[in-house]
Amino acid sequence: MIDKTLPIEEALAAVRDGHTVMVGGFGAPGTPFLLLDHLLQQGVRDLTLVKNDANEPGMGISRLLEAGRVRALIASHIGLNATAVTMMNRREIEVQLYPQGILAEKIRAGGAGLLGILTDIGIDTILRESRQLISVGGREAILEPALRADIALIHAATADRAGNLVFARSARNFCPLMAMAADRVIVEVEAVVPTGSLDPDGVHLPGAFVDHVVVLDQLTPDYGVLPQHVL
Amino acid sequence: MIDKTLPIEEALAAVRDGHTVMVGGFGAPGTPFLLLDHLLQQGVRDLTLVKNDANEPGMGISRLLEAGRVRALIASHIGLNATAVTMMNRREIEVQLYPQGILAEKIRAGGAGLLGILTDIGIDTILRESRQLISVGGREAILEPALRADIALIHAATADRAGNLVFARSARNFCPLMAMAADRVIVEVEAVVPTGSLDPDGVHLPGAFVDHVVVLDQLTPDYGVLPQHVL
Amino acid sequence: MSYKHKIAARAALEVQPGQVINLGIGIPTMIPDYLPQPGEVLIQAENGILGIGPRCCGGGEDRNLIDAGANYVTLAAGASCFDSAVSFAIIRSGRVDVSFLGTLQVSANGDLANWIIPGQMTPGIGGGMELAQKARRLIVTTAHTTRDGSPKILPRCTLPLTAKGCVRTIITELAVFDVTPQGLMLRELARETSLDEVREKTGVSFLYPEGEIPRF
Amino acid sequence: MSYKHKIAARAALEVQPGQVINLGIGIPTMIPDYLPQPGEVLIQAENGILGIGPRCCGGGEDRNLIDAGANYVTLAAGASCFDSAVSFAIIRSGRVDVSFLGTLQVSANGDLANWIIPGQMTPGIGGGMELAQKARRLIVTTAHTTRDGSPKILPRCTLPLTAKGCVRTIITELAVFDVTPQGLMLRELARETSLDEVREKTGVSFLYPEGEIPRF
Repeated sequence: MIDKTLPIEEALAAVRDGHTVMVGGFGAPGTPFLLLDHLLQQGVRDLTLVKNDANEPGMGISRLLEAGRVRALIASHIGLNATAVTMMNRREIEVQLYPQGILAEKIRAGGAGLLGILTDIGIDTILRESRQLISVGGREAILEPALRADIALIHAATADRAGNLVFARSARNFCPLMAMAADRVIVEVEAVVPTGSLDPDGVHLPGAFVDHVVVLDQLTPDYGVLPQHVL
Repeated sequence: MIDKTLPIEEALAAVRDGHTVMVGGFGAPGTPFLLLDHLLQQGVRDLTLVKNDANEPGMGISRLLEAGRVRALIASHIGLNATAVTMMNRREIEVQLYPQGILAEKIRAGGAGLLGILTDIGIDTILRESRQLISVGGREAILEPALRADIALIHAATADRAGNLVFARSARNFCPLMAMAADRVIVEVEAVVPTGSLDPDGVHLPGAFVDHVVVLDQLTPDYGVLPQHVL
Repeated sequence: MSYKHKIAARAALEVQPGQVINLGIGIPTMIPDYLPQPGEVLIQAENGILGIGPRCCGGGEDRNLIDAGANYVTLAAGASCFDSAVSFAIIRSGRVDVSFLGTLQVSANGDLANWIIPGQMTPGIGGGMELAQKARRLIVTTAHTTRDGSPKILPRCTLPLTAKGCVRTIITELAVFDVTPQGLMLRELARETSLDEVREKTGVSFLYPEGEIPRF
Repeated sequence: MSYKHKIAARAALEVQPGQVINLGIGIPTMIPDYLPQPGEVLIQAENGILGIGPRCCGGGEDRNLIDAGANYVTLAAGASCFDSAVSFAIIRSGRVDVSFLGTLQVSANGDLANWIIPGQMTPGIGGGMELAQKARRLIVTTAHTTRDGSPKILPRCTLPLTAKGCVRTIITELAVFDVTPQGLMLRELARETSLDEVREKTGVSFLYPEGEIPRF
């Protein structure tokens, strides 16, 4: 039987200096804090990160930012992380910001093997100034190229050994999209179940998109603000 | 509490002559045979249908085709319906055929409020001759405009009264995409359950995309070739 | 009742049973407390929830369940969870009936400017641009003036726009306005104010109904 | 064993454990019967299944469970079901390791023509174009010649292409070829044939290894 489970260090060995890394999560839910902490320890640098937000100072991708490992960040909103905002304003990191759903669609387009999407979001705003404009059936559209990454790091509630994933509540967010859009997908999970025990209709992300499954034996406080959330 | 259930005739009263109607299903699974049969009885005409295939002669949308109610058909493959092929060749219906996954993405783009997608599928084939070509980051791409419809008719296994849907096995196919892409969405379901009894993580299509839920009291033989499949 | 609660309470009356609504940060998050029929409304959060329920009381939080403002929330009966692409598909395809947003400026013709002040830090667009541009009805809930007393309702926005001509209704602690083809139309006045005060604190002239103006 | 089964049996040997494969209609649907380790392979069907299991025996059919060729199928352990957009996302993003397709013509440089004969009925493209263009490895399984005996393997396809330069391996009842930068390379010969017969029935010259040619 297919078994994609792997120790965390072996799974993360695929990440190289200079890689583009997509990181799941909207705020804490869906953020693979332990994968990120181990990645920091591993010492890779010159990363381009793609994440909805920048977590909060001292947490998640902010640790990589603060350690100087990140060259560029592609995100939607980093307002909850004053450290990241300061680094952006000092040009210590290069930041590209997109409307949130357009960022999601750019990633999904990469994951769906498309070259890009056409949207009217922001067409009457300053966004148009930096975008390629296209006429579609007489309407003006912004061309948003698809985004792909070398690596995706995501968090899921449950996996089977074949890599089928189930997410919990609002922890789904960007995770399945990023898994579709990366050459190598590493997922940390809270529980692994035998292959065949997940309802095929209840799988949120087919195992075809998953390369390595890292089974967490405990969660850190980053995963939830309250003591009862720490396993 | 929100209750979107409605008798079949009332739900279908929204369909008008000249409408574009998306119809779920890949082969039999997902095809809303009873909605289609009632639509035929209702007498609407001059329809443009969007469906992966044309069902088989005497079944599903083929009955509408055979009754002369269809002006145009947008599909991926109609090879299992010799009647539809003959009507196409005689130009009794206007047929547009797309690569299957591109048809799915055109519909999904409509459902996601995008204006279109950019793809390299078919770029080296005769498809390019009839398409708008765009350069994306130095690569040539085909522009496929988004598709939307006035009405979507789909089949689901289960709904709650708020319109949240669960599909069964390969009966999911185009159904959720079409529900996203139509102004009015009518779903026939095999079972309705109380609102609050579906697992929020197990809902395949959020109720926001569903307008009317028609609860079937029995299925016809069209739904499955074998006697034991008829409820 | 603070002015924010006053605005939220008035805004809640704009919601019809069966509608899907989205609540921006700030004042909009107070609206659920004032909904006349909360069980009949589906609250969407752009991080992937339709059907947010009552707020968490201490200890009941689910670490996997936050809204787009990063508050712990609960789920209502009929809720569903989904990924960010589906969430914004709901928004951009027009399945959000009412979006409530705060603003920096709003113009008489419905332009909204709420995301960037040139020269100051710009932490990003988030989901606001899509909500502003694509919700079926955009209601701005805002203090009538800025902290220094200058008007937020203007003939033209001077800040970069979030979206053009998107605002349908403006609700402040002093008044309710609708954006109409004829111009800004005063619909209601707060009990504590006068037409003159509203005129003075509004940066643009507006129409108002004949006879007595309804109060809230 | 019919020639079709012979091709399917040989094609099955090209599959590695852990791979995701997609099977076109015709000969490819026979491949699962010959997989050395069927439990180690995930069969994808473009109508929305990953992990098709053994064929249905009579009476066990699920009316909601068909493959892309409209045959009733079962699910293997580890299967998942999804919509058509996700299904083709798997295909177009390169997560199908091997796609097996039949063909009308195939050229020495790997062009595939399998969907349209000008002047004849064209029932549509289906999923074949995306599979041909985007699978990591495309293996053509086909009778070596057409029914009238003319070659299907040609210097250039004369029919409209499905995709250009997409074919990596060609498996017929007579031979296994790889498409290489140097040209078509014979890898194996069927036991019942000779190099001369294959030369005669192939519309283009090909390379072959020195020494004895492996047989299948």
